[in-house]
Amino acid sequence: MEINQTNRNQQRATKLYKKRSALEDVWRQLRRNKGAIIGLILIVVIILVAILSPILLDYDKDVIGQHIKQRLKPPSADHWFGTDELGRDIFSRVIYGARYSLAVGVVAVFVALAIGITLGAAAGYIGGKFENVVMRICDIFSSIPSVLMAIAVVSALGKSTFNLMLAVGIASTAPFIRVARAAVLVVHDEEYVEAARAIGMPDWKIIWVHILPNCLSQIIVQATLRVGSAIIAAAQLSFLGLGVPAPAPEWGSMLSAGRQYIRDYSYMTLFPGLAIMLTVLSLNMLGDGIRDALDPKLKR
Amino acid sequence: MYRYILKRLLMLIPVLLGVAFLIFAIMDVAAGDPVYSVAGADATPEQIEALREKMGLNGSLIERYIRYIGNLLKGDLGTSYISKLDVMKVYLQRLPNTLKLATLTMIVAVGMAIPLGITAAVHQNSIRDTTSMVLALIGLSMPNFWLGLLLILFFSLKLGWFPTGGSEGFRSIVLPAITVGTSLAALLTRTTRSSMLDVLRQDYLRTARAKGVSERNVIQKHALRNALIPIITIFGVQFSNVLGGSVLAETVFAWPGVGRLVVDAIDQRDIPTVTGALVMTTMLVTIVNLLVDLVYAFVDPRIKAQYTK
Amino acid sequence: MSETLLDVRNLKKYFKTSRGLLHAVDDISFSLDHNKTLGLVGESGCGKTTTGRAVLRLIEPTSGEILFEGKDICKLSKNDMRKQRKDMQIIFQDPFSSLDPKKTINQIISEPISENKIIRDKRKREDRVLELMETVGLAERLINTYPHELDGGRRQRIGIARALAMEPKLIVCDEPVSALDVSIQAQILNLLKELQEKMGLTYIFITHDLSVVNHFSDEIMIMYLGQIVEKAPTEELFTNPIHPYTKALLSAIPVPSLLEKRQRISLKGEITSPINLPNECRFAPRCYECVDHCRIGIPPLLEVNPGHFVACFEHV
Amino acid sequence: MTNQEANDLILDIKNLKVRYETQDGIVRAVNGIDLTLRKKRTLGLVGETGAGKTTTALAIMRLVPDPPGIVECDKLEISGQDILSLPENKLEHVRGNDISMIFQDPMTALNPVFTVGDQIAESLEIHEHLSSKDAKERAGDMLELVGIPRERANEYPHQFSGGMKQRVVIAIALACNPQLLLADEPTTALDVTIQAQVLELMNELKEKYDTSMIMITHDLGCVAEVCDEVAVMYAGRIVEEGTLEDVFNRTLHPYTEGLFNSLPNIKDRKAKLKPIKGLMPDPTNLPVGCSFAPRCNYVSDACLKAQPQLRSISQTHRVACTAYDNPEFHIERRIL
Amino acid sequence: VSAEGDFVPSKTGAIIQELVADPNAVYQDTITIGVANDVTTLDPQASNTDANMMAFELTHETLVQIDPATGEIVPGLAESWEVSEDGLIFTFALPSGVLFTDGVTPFTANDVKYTYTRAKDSSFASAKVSDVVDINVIDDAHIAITLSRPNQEFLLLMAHKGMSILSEALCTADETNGPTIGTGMFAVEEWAPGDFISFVRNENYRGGKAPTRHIVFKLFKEASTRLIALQAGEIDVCIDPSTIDLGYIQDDSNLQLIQTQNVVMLYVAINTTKPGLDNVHIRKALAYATDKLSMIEVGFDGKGTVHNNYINVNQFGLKKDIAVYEYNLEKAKEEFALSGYKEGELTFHVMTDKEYKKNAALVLQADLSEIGINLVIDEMETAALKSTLNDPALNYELCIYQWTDADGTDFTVRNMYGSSMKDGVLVKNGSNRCVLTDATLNGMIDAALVEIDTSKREQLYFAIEDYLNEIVPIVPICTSYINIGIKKDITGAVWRPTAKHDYRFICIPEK
Ligand SMILES: Nc1ncnc2c1ncn2[C@@H]1O[C@H](COP(=O)(O)OP(=O)(O)OP(=O)(O)O)[C@@H](O)[C@H]1O
Ligand SMILES: Nc1ncnc2c1ncn2[C@@H]1O[C@H](COP(=O)(O)OP(=O)(O)OP(=O)(O)O)[C@@H](O)[C@H]1O
Ligand SMILES: [Mg+2]
Ligand SMILES: [Mg+2]
Repeated sequence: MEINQTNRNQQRATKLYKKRSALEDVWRQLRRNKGAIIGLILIVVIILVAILSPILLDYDKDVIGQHIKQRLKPPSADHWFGTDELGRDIFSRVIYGARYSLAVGVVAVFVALAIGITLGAAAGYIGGKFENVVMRICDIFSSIPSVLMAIAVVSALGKSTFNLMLAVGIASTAPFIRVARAAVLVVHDEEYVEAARAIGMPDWKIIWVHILPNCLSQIIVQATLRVGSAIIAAAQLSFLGLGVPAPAPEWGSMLSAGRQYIRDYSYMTLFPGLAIMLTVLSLNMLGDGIRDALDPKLKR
Repeated sequence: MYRYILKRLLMLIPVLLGVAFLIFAIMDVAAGDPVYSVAGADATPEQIEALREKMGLNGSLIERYIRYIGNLLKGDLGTSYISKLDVMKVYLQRLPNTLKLATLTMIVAVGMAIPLGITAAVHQNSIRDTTSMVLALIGLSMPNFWLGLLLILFFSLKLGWFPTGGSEGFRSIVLPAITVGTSLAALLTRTTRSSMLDVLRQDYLRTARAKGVSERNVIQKHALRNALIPIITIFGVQFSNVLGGSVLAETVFAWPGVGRLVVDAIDQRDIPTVTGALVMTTMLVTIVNLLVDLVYAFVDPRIKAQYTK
Repeated sequence: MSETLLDVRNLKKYFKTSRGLLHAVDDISFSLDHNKTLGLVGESGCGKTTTGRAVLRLIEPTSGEILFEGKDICKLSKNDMRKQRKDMQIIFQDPFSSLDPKKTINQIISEPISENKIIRDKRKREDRVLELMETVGLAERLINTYPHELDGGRRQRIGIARALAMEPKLIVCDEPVSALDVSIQAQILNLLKELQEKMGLTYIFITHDLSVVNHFSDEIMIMYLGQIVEKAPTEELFTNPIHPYTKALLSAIPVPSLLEKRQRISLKGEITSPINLPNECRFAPRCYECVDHCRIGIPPLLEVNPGHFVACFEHV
Repeated sequence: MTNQEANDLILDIKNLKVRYETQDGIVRAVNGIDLTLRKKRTLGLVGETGAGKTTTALAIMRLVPDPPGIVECDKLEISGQDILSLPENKLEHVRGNDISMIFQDPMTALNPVFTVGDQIAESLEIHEHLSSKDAKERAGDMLELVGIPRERANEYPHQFSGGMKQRVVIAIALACNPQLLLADEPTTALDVTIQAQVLELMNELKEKYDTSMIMITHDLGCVAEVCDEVAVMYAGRIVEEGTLEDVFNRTLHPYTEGLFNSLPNIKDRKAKLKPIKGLMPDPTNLPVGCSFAPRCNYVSDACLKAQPQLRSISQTHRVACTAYDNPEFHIERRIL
Repeated sequence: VSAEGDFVPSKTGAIIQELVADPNAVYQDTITIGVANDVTTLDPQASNTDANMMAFELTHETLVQIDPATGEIVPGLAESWEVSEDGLIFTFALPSGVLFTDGVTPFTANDVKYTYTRAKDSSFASAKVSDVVDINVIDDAHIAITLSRPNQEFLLLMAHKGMSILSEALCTADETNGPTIGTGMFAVEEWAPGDFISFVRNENYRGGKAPTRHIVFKLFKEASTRLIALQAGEIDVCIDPSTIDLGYIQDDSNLQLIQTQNVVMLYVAINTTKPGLDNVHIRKALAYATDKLSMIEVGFDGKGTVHNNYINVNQFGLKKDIAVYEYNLEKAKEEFALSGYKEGELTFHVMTDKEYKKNAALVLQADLSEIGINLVIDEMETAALKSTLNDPALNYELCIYQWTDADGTDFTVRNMYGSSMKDGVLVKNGSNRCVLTDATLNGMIDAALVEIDTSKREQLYFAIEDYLNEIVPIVPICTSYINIGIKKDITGAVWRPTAKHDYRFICIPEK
């Protein structure tokens, strides 16, 4: 009993000693948010589906395998979501499509993030002429509606999955530049940045060690939420026939292909549409949750 | 104030030059030399060259750009490669459709979003709040072209209430407006809610309550006016997006707006139309943004002070 | 030993703003001896922080010389300046924004040590951190906590430990206690005093609280709109204030005692905008003793008693 | 209490408790305080950050945010009117009319999108049913009263400096001649010279309108300037109360003593400060016994066991400290 | 063309004119036609798309025209013509008092000369007048055109809408708008590219007015939307509804389905100069691996006819019993083996624009992967695809493309497979998408052109087809149907198998 007590005290002491990271904090906040957890579970499932789909499905046979005789069959026990105009199993295609949509969304946001953070952070920190030029470029990019911008970029570079990612990425760069710059500007004036300067830390290191980590949360939130819009944007381009080349089962192009069959075979558009919605929905729920968890104002 | 407006309008110039250059550069990289698609299969090399000259496609990118800007300054957006029509004329033909759609869309969105967002914020964490937020999330997650298809399926095909497309009459605008308006309303609802929540925490509302202002007035008079500022921002951004960017809804509903014009022109490598329409759209967007900023000034005297000084 | 550590000559810092040139610090000179504390007092916006930051060259002065141990740090290259920073540190007013919320206390305190390669070994560095924490009175168990988990007093101690880490000679304390409760304030003031005695530190102590500065400084400098209006040893200033502004300030201090009811000098209006200033005594618009010739120019800072400087046409 | 005194009572509170139920636990902000205030008197409510001063004032206004705040009270009367049972719409008539409050931070207390004139006029329109023109006129008078030219009524808060904003807040609070004014640290955010101006102004106005006031502050200097009575709060409880002289010159509670000792003495600059050791207890987890016990120099076992109750030492002076069970006990503080 | 069920035989111009000649009849004022493709230009010499052709049909006239029923050449703007004995000089008699639709400019023989001269500079029209060496205006009402060699199809070419007569005066006055004005039964009223174009009837037309006052082409890009618009009564004619939706027309008592076999040949164009594709065995493997029936099933919901010939179905010289490359993957594999390439070694890109072409490509892709050839589908916009095809760099490998029979057999083979000598080298002709430069073939084509004896000429075309069948420059896929949904009471339109319909006499008689 006695020993037990001291043991516990010791444990508590080591616990206090242990590093409790900001990440853990966020996680604790997140756990309380039902929506975020649902979103997280959903998105994890979707990611798992995306990762595992090549194992679960034979691409050549199940996903792009044509059975012209079986075309346009409504949902049944054999084909849960029915078959499309080439007799391909829509269920398999929707499952496999998660790979494309997620990849496009994530890579596009990554592109936007990379360009946006570099330019935005530099603009915010350096200021002056450089900032002016970057912000004017940013103005130019943001005054062209982003869908049109992406369309133009894809048609310029040619249709391919990578170009699609690039186009969506480039088209959504401007907001990231803005967010990064604004975040850096806020942090830039914090006294701890000045303190770092006071101990003789060089500028680049200040950006890297103090400024970026403190902007990161905002940027992560933006990124999560933007993956959703990037997925929608990519689907839009596919819908306009500018997306992932056939026969890849990208959801947007499935929707596009299904639309001429909408009157009698509405399931062809229903399921890929639902898939997009579900993915974006879960990303949004998660993103909202993270934002709330990170926002100190909402903590209390 | 006037100086501020003037300054903003002057800022338009470099942005427009940049937009024009960007489009020029992008279309230059684009696969497919427009001359060949215009010339047809049987064109001889001489004819190709003559045509190239006629289309103003001779010379380097920079030369063409400078020529274009020269014409632009004269108010000439050039003529379409395809229809040979004046781009300005074609753009102006489309603009009313786009404006109609955008306006109705905004009315639908704002009309839904602001009351919903306020209710959600005032009754934070209640059933009403949760419901409207779930709805908003769904609205936000729904690709609008898919929503458009579903609306057609249901309201046009099953019920036959609205036409599926075309630009005649009020009935034909209803479905496109709902399609574009839904995601917008969703976004605005969320913005309204979070902006309102922010304001509801502010001390000056406590001051108002301490004065004996009724709760209704605290929300509708004191809080809303302050909450409007971020809402206006989103409104501005979205309005400009709707102006040029509701391509998808325009495609689904065969709505002959500006977005569709640009996309078709990109399809046809009709560079003058693409550039012209985008330059005009940029101009419009900037003007809308300017108006939004002026509305800001109206709502928030602090911002007005910034403009006037 | 009373040698001059810091000698500031004709320091100016102007900011460009959209409405014109803002004279935040306008031609001030002072010197400060080793192991002494200079109190810098004035109303909000009078340029105290700007002075402190300019002295450390955290912002580039518009003009002027800052001689630290006889060498002009304004002329140092970026690299040399970085080395020089070891000797001059700052403690900030706001214990909440002056600590990086993403770093643990260990990281915050060890940063200046690792950054300046004072101790390279990680183990030894941690020992040093613990030592510093002990010096400022922070429990060892807090070493891996984050600033937001601590209260203001403890956070301010972290700020002090960070400043001490490099064993500086000069520390600029920019209102280090004004955000704290009285009981905590006293703890920190005592700590700073102790450290000064133990380590031979020299302080520039910025505050707007005259009773604190009275308790803490050897010499006091009163600023008004970017300029020094009066400078004197503490005792002298409190017993024999000369400048009308100093007098008003002193009389305005609320004293928690019922024994004496003092005659209060109340000033009209508030500190004017430091932009586009007219060429006259800066205090003239609020001065209750102002006469015509106060408006003919800026009064020079003149020595009236040994060590007692005043800038006033009326009283010199 | 004589009849006369009872009629004089502006504020009468019995056993006020406020707790905030947050995700991190229940914050017991106010833990059963009794307060009374007579006409034309000024009470200073003193205490460290988080002692529950603002919360007390908000509870009197019935403005504690719910959620998370929960108010419990046995009695809350203003000029004999029971405030506790009033419905919300009746409360609106009381607020700003009978009781007003000046909030802690003048920078955020004014609505940035309305002119200061409108903000002053608003309460006049509500309570005195003035037309908007008359209300504007009166608002101008109020501005002049607090020393701001009436032409500036059409300006917005951002065009005012901190001191002027604070005056506007005061003007709003005084617009309808309230019987009771709750001033929550009205000068903390201001510079010394401005602080002096504002305090002077408040003293004047108080005289002029016969207003009773509760002055919330942690600055004992301010208390000495304006208050007739003082209540010292610690962790949601009143630990000592009495007249200004009682508390300043015949200090009883160790905490009050600690507060005085922490202040630098303007007369004796060499004197070493004697701070109170340690920190305020965590309000979600208050100790069983006296909340101040862990920091107290005179602590005994009895302090850790039970909450000390307020006891009267003289007619006006009361203290909550177990140590006074021993009639020999006295604290070290001597008045200079 | 069979006449069972929904099939409606085309009516001849004469019948129509009779039908609408009744001076007392009253017709619906406006007819709106829902079209799939936009009118892109109003200058007949600047384009040759179906959509534009239909507009020119309304606004412009050619010297001669083809009787839709008989396929014979009948007078157009010219009242009659004579051919010299050597077949080199064509003399046309022109009417007098004809005005252009601007209402003031008179039509003269000079306008014909101007038009044909202008055509020489047009990349679309120049091929049609390449044989013309002289144009001689005899008087206001007569013009003589001299050819460099006899051309059995000259009048056919002159009936092409690209040879519509323009006004010299108007064209020189306004280079952009002048060519848009013709002598046709209608004039353009309003044009909103991407939305609609409306025509108003020419009240001064010499042969009597058209029955309908306004004709509107309204663009609906989405086939399903277009049909719904017809069902909802927003439009009177729906061109090319989705084959999957045809049932809705048949089930609707107010509507009628017009269905005729079209003469649009869908084929796989092979750039025979590209590595791999220059190997005839690979091309044969492609031919064997092309599952035409599946393509028809997927692309046209089964409503199409397999096509194995190298010219169009109703063209002169079609070899009915041509040897067929039946869909057979085993044979394809054999051919592939003969080519010397290894499995997986070859990757081809196929360009497509429309959805049904993409579907055909998808079917081909699946089959080719069976024999070890990778097929990458490059979906492109029509304009980009066209410019890639037309670009002399010829950066493409395969393309799913179509050929519409509008002209004679010579025109088809010469353009699709022929080449001409330029600076000592053979250069492919314009529409030669397979990039054949085969002197033997050119010789065969030339011989057939000048052969006057019809049956001999037919034999010569049979030989050309057999020759092509051996070298497989293209893989023909199918022809499908022209589908049109119309309101039941519509009459007067000429539904052409080329999809270039004639709306001049379209009308809805009021009851
Ligand atoms: N970076 C800057 N850009 C422009 N103006 C500045 C800047 N920093 C300070 N100022 C201005 O310079 C003046 C002096 O500011 P400073 O912060 O030095 O005052 P202070 O005496 O420290 O005031 P406080 O007591 O409020 O801290 C002020 O008017 C301030 O607005
Ligand atoms: N809205 C709230 N939600 C949760 N806790 C609150 C809330 N408002 C105040 N508290 C807590 O209640 C306690 C008392 O707060 P209060 O604001 O009354 O203190 P105070 O004495 O006015 O302090 P200060 O001097 O800082 O103004 C504190 O611990 C505070 O954190
Ligand atoms: Mg400062
Ligand atoms: Mg408070």
